[in-house]
Amino acid sequence: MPYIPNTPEDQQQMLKSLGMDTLADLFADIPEHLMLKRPLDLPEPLAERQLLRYMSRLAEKNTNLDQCVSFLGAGAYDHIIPAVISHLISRGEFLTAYTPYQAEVSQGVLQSIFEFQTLIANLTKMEAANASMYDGATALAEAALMSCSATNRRKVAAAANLDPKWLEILQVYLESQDVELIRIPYDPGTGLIDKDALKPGLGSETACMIVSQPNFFGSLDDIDHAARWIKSAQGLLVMAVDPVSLGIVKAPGEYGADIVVGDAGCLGNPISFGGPSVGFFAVNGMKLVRKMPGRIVGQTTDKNGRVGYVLTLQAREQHIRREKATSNICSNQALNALAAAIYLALLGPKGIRQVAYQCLQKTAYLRRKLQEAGFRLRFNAPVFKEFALQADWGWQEINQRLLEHGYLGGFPLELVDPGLADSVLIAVTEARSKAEMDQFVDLLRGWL
Amino acid sequence: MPYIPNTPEDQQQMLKSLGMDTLADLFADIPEHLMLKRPLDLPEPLAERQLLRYMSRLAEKNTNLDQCVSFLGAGAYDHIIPAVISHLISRGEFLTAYTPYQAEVSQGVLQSIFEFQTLIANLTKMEAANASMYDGATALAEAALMSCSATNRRKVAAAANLDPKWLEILQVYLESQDVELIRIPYDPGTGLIDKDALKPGLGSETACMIVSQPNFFGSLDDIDHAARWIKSAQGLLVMAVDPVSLGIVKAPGEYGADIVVGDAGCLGNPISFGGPSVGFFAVNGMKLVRKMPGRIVGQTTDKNGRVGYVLTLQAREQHIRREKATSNICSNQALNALAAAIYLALLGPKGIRQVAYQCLQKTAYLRRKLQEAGFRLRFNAPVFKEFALQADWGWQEINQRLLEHGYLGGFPLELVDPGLADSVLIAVTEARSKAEMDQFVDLLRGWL
Amino acid sequence: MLLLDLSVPGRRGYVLPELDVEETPIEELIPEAYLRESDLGLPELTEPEVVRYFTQLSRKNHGVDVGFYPLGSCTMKYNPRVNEDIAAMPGFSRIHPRQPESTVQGALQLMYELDGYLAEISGLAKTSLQPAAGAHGELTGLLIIKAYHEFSGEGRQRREIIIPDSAHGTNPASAQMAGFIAREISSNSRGGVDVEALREMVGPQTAGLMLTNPNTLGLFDENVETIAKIIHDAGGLLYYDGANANAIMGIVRPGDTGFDIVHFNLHKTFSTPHGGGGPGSGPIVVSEALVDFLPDPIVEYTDGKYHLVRPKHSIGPVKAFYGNFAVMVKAYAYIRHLGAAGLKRVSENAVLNANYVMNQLKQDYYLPYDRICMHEFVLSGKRQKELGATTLDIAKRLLDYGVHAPTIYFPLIVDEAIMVEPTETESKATLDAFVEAMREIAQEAKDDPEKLRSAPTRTPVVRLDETKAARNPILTRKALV
Amino acid sequence: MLLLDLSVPGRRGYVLPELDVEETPIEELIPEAYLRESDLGLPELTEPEVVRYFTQLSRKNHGVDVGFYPLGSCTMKYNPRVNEDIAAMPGFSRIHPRQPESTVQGALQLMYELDGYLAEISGLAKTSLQPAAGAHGELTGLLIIKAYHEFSGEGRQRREIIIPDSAHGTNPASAQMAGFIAREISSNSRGGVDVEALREMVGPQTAGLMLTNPNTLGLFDENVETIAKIIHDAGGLLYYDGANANAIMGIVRPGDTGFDIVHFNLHKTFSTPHGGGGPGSGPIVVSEALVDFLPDPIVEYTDGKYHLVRPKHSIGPVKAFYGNFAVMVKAYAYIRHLGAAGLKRVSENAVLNANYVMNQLKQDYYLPYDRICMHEFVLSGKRQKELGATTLDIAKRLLDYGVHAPTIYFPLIVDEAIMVEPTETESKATLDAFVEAMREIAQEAKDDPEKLRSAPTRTPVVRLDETKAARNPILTRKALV
Ligand SMILES: Cc1ncc(COP(=O)(O)O)c(C=O)c1O
Ligand SMILES: Cc1ncc(COP(=O)(O)O)c(C=O)c1O
Repeated sequence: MPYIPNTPEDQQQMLKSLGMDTLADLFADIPEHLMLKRPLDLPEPLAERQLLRYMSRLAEKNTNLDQCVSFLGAGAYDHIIPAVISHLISRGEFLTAYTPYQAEVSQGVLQSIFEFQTLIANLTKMEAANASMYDGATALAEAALMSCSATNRRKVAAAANLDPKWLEILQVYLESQDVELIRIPYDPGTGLIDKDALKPGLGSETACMIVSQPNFFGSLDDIDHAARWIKSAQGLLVMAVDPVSLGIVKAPGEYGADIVVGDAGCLGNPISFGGPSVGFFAVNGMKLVRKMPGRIVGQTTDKNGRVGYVLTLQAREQHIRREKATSNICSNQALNALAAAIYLALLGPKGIRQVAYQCLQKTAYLRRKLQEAGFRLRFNAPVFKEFALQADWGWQEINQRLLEHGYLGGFPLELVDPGLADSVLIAVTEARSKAEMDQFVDLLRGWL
Repeated sequence: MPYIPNTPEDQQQMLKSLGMDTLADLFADIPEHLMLKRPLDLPEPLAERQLLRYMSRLAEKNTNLDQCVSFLGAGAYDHIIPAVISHLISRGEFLTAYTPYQAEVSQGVLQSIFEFQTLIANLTKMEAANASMYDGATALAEAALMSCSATNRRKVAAAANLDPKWLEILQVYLESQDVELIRIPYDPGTGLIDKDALKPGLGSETACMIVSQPNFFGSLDDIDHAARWIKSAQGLLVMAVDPVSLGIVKAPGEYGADIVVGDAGCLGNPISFGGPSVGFFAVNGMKLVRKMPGRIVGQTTDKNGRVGYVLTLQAREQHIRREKATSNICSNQALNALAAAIYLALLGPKGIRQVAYQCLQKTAYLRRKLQEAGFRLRFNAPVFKEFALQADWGWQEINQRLLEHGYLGGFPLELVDPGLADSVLIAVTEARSKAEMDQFVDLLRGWL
Repeated sequence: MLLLDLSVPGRRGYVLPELDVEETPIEELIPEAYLRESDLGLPELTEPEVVRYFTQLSRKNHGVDVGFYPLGSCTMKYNPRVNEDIAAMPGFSRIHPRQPESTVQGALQLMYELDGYLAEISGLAKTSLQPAAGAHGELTGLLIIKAYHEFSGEGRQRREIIIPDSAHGTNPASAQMAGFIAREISSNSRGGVDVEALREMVGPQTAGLMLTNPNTLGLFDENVETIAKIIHDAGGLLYYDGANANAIMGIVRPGDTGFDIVHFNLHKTFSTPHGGGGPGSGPIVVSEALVDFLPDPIVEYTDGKYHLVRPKHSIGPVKAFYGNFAVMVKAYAYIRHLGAAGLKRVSENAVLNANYVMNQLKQDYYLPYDRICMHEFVLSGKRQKELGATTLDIAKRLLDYGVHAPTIYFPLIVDEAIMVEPTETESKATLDAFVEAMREIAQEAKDDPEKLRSAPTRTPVVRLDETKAARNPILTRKALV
Repeated sequence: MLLLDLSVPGRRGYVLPELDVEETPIEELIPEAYLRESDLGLPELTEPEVVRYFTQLSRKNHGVDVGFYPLGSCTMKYNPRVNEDIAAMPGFSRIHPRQPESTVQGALQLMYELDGYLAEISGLAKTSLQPAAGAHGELTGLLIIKAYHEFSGEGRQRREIIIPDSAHGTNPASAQMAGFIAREISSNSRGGVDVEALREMVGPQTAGLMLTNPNTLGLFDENVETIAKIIHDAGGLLYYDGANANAIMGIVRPGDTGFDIVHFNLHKTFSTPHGGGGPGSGPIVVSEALVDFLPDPIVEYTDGKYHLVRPKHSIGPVKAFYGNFAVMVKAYAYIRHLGAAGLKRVSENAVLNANYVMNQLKQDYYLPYDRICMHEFVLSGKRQKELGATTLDIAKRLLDYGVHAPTIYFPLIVDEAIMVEPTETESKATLDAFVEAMREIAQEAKDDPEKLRSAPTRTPVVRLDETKAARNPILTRKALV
C-alpha cells in the first residue's frame, strides 16, 4: 500500500478498539444502496518505476521549449530561471506546509510572504500587496470587483487592448455581479488606447479604468492620459503590468495607480503549460487594503517582544466574513509567490533592470531585422518585449513550417481577432540569442 | 562575481582595516618572481544559463541508460532507485555539512551514519561496520592490509575469480606494503574456486583468504570450503559481497567471515560513470574494530543523559595517530552512505528480498532463453544476477550492432582475459523486463 | 532581519549572459516619460546569502515532512516526491500554453484522462480542470448553475443558494461572488442538514444547494438522497464541495447520490503539496446536462487527436489558460500510481485513522456528535474553556509537542471547535503519540491552565500578538504611514 | 528513536514492479546451503515515515546552507546548486563505466578538459582524476614517487618521505600506507619549514617531501624554492598537498614553485559539496617526467576521439573505474562558470576575508604567527585556557551562536589551536558577526569561564560524552557484546 503505514494488524487493532470487525463497518452511516459496489474504473496501478517511464513518455509527446527556439508570448513568456530556486522551494518545510494558520510554527512561510509583499510593493511602487492571487487574470477581475465595492459604482472601463483572455475572464466575473464592462477601443494604427474614446462624461459612473502596460500587443501606452481621465471622474486607476518591465518602465505607483495587478509567473516560475502561475495585487492606502482579496501577512511581536509575522486583517476573509468577504479566495499560490520572492532577491535591482533591458534591446533588434527583411509592423508604437508583425500570410501555416525548422513562431492574432488575421505577435525575452534571431529572420526572409 | 559577496567597497574597507591598499598586498609573502603574471589559460566563463546549455549538450554526447536497454554489469549495475532518495540527500543540512567534528550540531549526519553502520552490520550479519569507504575495491584492499596487521602475516590469498579490477587494485595496495598476493585459481569449467588449489600448507602464512560472493562471473561459490581452509590456517576470511544478493544469499556472518567488504553504490546511488559509489566495511569482534580503517560513529549520552552520537575510536585515525593510523582515509563517501541507508530503510527486508529475487529470476530467465536460442554457458555454476555466455563471436562488434538496436550488450570478457575471448558477461537486474529480454534474445538468435 | 536589511549595494545573486545584440539608445525605444525614475527597492545579495536566508526561514516552519499536521478540512497527507520529479520533466514544465495543439498532445492527453478519472471517481460526466483552487471551483460551479438557470429562462428568479451553517466560509463567499444570495440552513442534532427546515426554505427562488459530504463535522449526511430530491424537485441543482473527498474514493460517488456538480481539491485528496498555501487546483466535474456550460476550454478527443474546445454554452474562461497544469500532473501521477484499489484504501484508512483517534479522545474532550466519523472529526474544547484554557490555548500547547494544531474554531456551529484530520499516511504510532499529547494537555488544563495560556514555549517565536498586527498593520518592510 | 525502533512488520516503503517472468523454483537455482537463513535486520517503514525521519535528522545538522562554517583546512564554501542539477543530468548520472568509449565521448571529453584545467591551475602536465579524496590522492602521488624511484633503480634506497610537523595527519598516514618511512621536519619561527634542519635531513634515502603551501597555519612558505632545490638536489620529488589551493588560484602555481605532484580537493577548492563527509575527489597532477606513472586509466585525445589509456609505466588503478565522476562534473561546471578571472577572485577574497578576521581577533586571542595569512589562520586559545576555558570550550560555545566551530587542536604545533577559514563566499556582515561572537566569548572566558565549560546549551543535544563512547563502544543499534 503505497504511502499508507497501517498494516492489516494495525487495522485489526484499531478496528477492535472501535468495537468493529471490518473496514466496511466504518461506513455504516452511508446508505447501503448508495455505496459503490464495484471497483472504480481506473487504469491498473503503476509501480513508481513504471510510472516514471510512462510519464516521461507522455512528456516526450510534447515539444518543450528546450527543443525549439520560441518567439511565442501572448501572456506567457520564456524567461530565464535561476537554477537555485527550485532547490529552495522544494525544501519540505515550504513544500508540505499549508496556509500559516499557526503562526508560531509557520514563521518561514509567513516571513517569506511578507518579503513577497514588500518586494511587490516596492517593484510596483505601491504601499501594500497581498500574499498572492491565482494568476494575473483573476487578480485583474478581482481588482475590478473591488473597485466597484470601493466606489459603490457598477461600471468598469477597460482598454480593449488588454489581453483578450483577461478581458474575457473579467467579463465573466463582472457579469456574475451584474457589473457593466465598457471597452475602451484602441487606435487601429497604434494599438494604443484611443484617447478620443475617453470622453469626460463616460467616466462619471465607472468604478475604475483598467489599463495594461504594456498592452497585449506589447506596446507602451500613455497611461498618464488614462489616469487623468479616470481621476477626474473620481474613479480608480487599475493597472495590469508585466513585473519584468518595471525594471525600466515607469512604475504604476509613479502613475498614481490605485490598484496594480499582474502575473508574477514570469518571476522565477516554470511556464508549465500556463500554470501554476501567480498573480499579485497591490494597492495604495489602508482603505483599499481593507478591501483587498486574499491573504495578508503583517508584522507583529511575540510575548517576549521578538518580531514575528502573522496572517492579519482577516476580517476581510471568507472564513470570518463568509458571504460578506471581499473575495472567496482561500488557497492561493504561496509556493509560486515564494519562487517570485527568491527570484527578485537573486536578481536584485540590477538584475531586474538587466532582464528588462535585454528584453527591450533584443525585441528592438529582432523588430528592426524583420523590418529590414521586408516585413511591416502592425502597430506604430514603442514596445517592450513583444510586437505585432504584419504579412499577408496564413500565420498558423507558417508556424507549422517554422516548427519543422525548430522554431516556435509567434502568436497568430487571428486566433483572437479576425480583423488581425494578417498579423502575428512576436515575443523576445532575454533568453533569446542574436544567433537564434538572425537565423529566424533568414528563414522568414526566404519565404517572403 | 558569482558567489562572492565582497563588493569593491567591502574590499576597500577590509583592506583599510589591514593597512593595505590593494588586493595584491595580501600576497606580499609570495616571492614576486614566483607569482603568475598572466591570467590562467581557461575557457571564458559561462553565465549559468549558458553553462546549463553547454553542459546538457555535453551530457547528450553520452548514451545514457534511459536511452538503451542495458545488460552491462561487471562491477556496476543498473538497479532501480526510489525517487525520494535524491530529495532527501539534497537537503542542505546533509549536502553542505562536512565530517561531523562538532557532534552537538551534527546529530543528523552522525545518526544517519549510525544507521548505515547498523543496517550494513545487520545485512552482512556482522557485529560492526564503519562509516563508509571510497568504494568496494579500495575497501577490499584495506581489508587485506588490515588482515596483515591483525595477523602479523605478509601474504594474502585471493580467489582469481574476483573482479579483475579489484584484484589489480588489491595488488597495487599490497605491493606498496610489500605484501605478497597469492592468486587462488578457479576451475575453468565452473569458474568457481579450484578446491584443489587450497592446499593445507599454503595457508599457514597467509593473513587472509579473500573470496567474492558472487564472483566476477556472477556465480555463487562454496564459501564454506574456503572458510574451513583459511580458518584451519588461523587466517581471516575476507568476503567481498554484493549487498543486493544478501536478500537471498547466505550472509557473510553466517559463513563466519571476519571482514566483509563490498560496494554499496548499488543501494540507491546513481551509477554516474562508476563514481561516486560507496564501499562498506564490516567486521566481527572489538579487536578488529580497533583496526578498522575509516570513521566510526558511536552512541553516547549528553550531559543531560540524552542519547546522542559522536565520532569514536578516533585513536585509529590519521589525525590522531598520523603514521601509525590504521589507514589514511579522511573524507569518505558519507552522502552515498546516507543514500544507501535511505534505500535500505525504504526497501526493508521484503523489498531487498524482492530485489534479490527478481535479479535471480530474471537472470535465470534470460539465461535459459539464451540457451534455448542456441547459446552456450561459459561456466556451469549457480548464478545470481550475472552469467558468462559463450559464442564464437567478436563480442565487441556484436555490442556495436546491439547498440544500433538500442541495447547495451554485456561485458566482453576478452577485455580482461584473452582466454575468455569467446565469452561475454551478461547482467540482469530487477530493472529489466521480460519484453526487453525477449526482444534481446530474438535479436541475438537472428545473428547466430 | 529581512532581505533588504541584508542588502549591500553592488552584490549580485544572478547574472544574465551578456547582451549580444547591438544596442539602440533607450530614448529611441521608449519615450522618456515612460521610463522608471524611482528605485526598484529590491535587495542586493549573492546566491549564497539568498540560500542561507531561505534555508533558515524554512527551518522555522512546520510541514508534513517535519511532523504530524492534523489540520482538519485540509487533508495534510504525505506528498510523494516522485510526482515532483514528474512535474519537473521538461516535457511538462517547459511547454507554452499557446503552442499549437499538435505539439502538446501529451499534455492534452494527460488532461483528458485526468478529466475522465475524476469523472469516474465522482460519478459524473465531464471535468473542467481550470479552477485554481477549491474556492475557485465553487465559483465556477455556481456560475454554471447560474448559466443553467438562465438558459432555462429562470435566471432572474433563481437567486438563492442554500448553504448549511456547517459549511466552509468559501461556500457563502463564492455564492456572493457569483451574484447569488446565500441562505443558511441549520444543522440537525446529528450534524446533518435539517431536512424539514430545508423543505421550508426551497422554492422557485432556489438556484441550488452547496453541500459538503462528509461535511465539515466529518459526518456523512445520511439524508443526502432526500436532500437531493428536495432540491431537484424545487428545480435547483446540487453542488458538492469535495474538500472532504479523501473519505469517499471508491466508497460512494457524489454523482450517485444526486449531485450535479462536484469540485475536488487536488491539493488535498490527490496529495499534491500545499506549498505553504498553494498552488492548489480545484477541478469541477458536472453531470451530462451541464457539460455545455463548462468553462472554456475543455479537452476533447476526436480523430485520434486531443483538442481544446469551447463548450457550446460555456460560461467563458475563469482563469488564464488551462488551470494549474503542474498540479494536475502530480494528481494524475498519483492516481496512476495508486489505481482504483489504492484510492479506496486511502479512504478506508483515512476514515479508520480518524475514528481511532476520535474514540481515544472522547473521554477527555467533549465530542458534540458522538457517531462514526469519516476522515475527520470535531471536538469541542468547552470543558477545558471552563477550566480556563481555550481551544486556542490547547492548539498553541500542541505546538510544543512538535505537532501542528488541528483546525480550530471551525466549523462555526461547534463551540470551541477542534477539527482533527489525521489522514491515511500517518502511522498508528503517530496517532498514539498525538492522543497521548492531547490527553496530557487535557490534564494540564485541569492542573495548570496557565501552562496552556502561556504556550507555546518551544517554538521559534512564542505567542504572537495578532491584535497588534491588525490594529497597526505593518504589511511591508516600510510600514504604511 | 532509530529506524528499527519505528519498524512495524508488514510496512513497505518501496515496491518494485511485479515480477514478469516465469519463476523457477529457487532450489533449482541456488543450492540450499547457499541461501540466507537469518533475518535481514532491516526496518519496515513507509515512504512518509522515512521522509519524516530523515527530514527531522537533517534539521539537527549544521551545514554551510544553515550558517557560517569556518572549519579550517576544509574550505566550507558555498556549493552552487546548479552544479547539482548538472551532475544529475541523465547523460552524466545514468552512464555505465563499462560502456563502449564511443557512447561516452561527452564524459571523456569532460574528464580530459578538467584534467587540462587542473594542469593549468597547478602549472603541471597531466592529471589523474581517479583518487576519491585528498588522502587517496596523497597515496597515489606517493606511489608514483615510489614507482619513479624504482624505475630509476633507486627504489630500495629512497625510503623516506619528509613531512613538516604542521602537516595534516593524512600525510604521514599516506606515507606509511605507501610503504615509506615518514620523517618529521620541524617548523621555523615563521611557521615555515626549518630549512637548515631540512638540509641535514635529506640524503640518498630521501624519496621526497610533502608540503602544504600555504601550510596548515595558513602561511605561505617563502622558502619554497630553496626547499624544492634541496629536495631535488638530493634526488627527491616534491609533493604538494593542495587542500589549501583555495588561496592560490591564478596567483601562484605549485608547478612553478618546484613541485612535481599536486593533489587538489575538488570538494574544497572547487566547491563540490562535502556531503557530511564525502564524496570528495582528490585528483593529482604531475610533471611531464611522471606522466607515464599515472594510475590506469587516463584520458587521451587522438584521432578526434577521447580514449581511456593505460600510461606506459602506470602504477595501476587505485580505485574501480575513473574516480568520483559526478564530483568531477560539478568541479568542471564550477571552473567553466567562473573562468580564470573568477577563480582568481575566489582566492583573493578568500585571503582577504581570512586576513580581515585574523586582524580583528588578534587582540583577544593569541596569534602565534603574526604575519599576513593566506586563506586561513590559526589562533591559540592558550590565554583562555589559563582562565579556565579550553579551546574545546570556546568551540562549543560558538555553537550557541549558530556558527560551526573552527577546526581545533590542529595543527599540532600550535597549543590549543583554533584554525579559522572563512572562505570567499561569506559576507563581511557574517565575518563581523563571527568576530563579535569570538570577542564575547573571550570576554566570557574572563568573566565566567564556567559558561564556556557548560556550553553548548542551544543545540539539539548538549555536550556529548566522547569518553564514554570510546570506552564502551556502541556502534550499531544492538551493541557489540
Ligand atoms: C470544506 C472546504 N471547502 C472549500 C475549501 C476551499 O478550498 P481552497 O482552499 O482550495 O480554495 C476548503 C479549504 O480549506 C475546505 O476545507
Ligand atoms: C591539509 C589537508 N590535507 C589533506 C586532507 C585530506 O583530504 P581528504 O579529506 O579529501 O582525504 C585534508 C582534509 O581535511 C587537509 O585539510
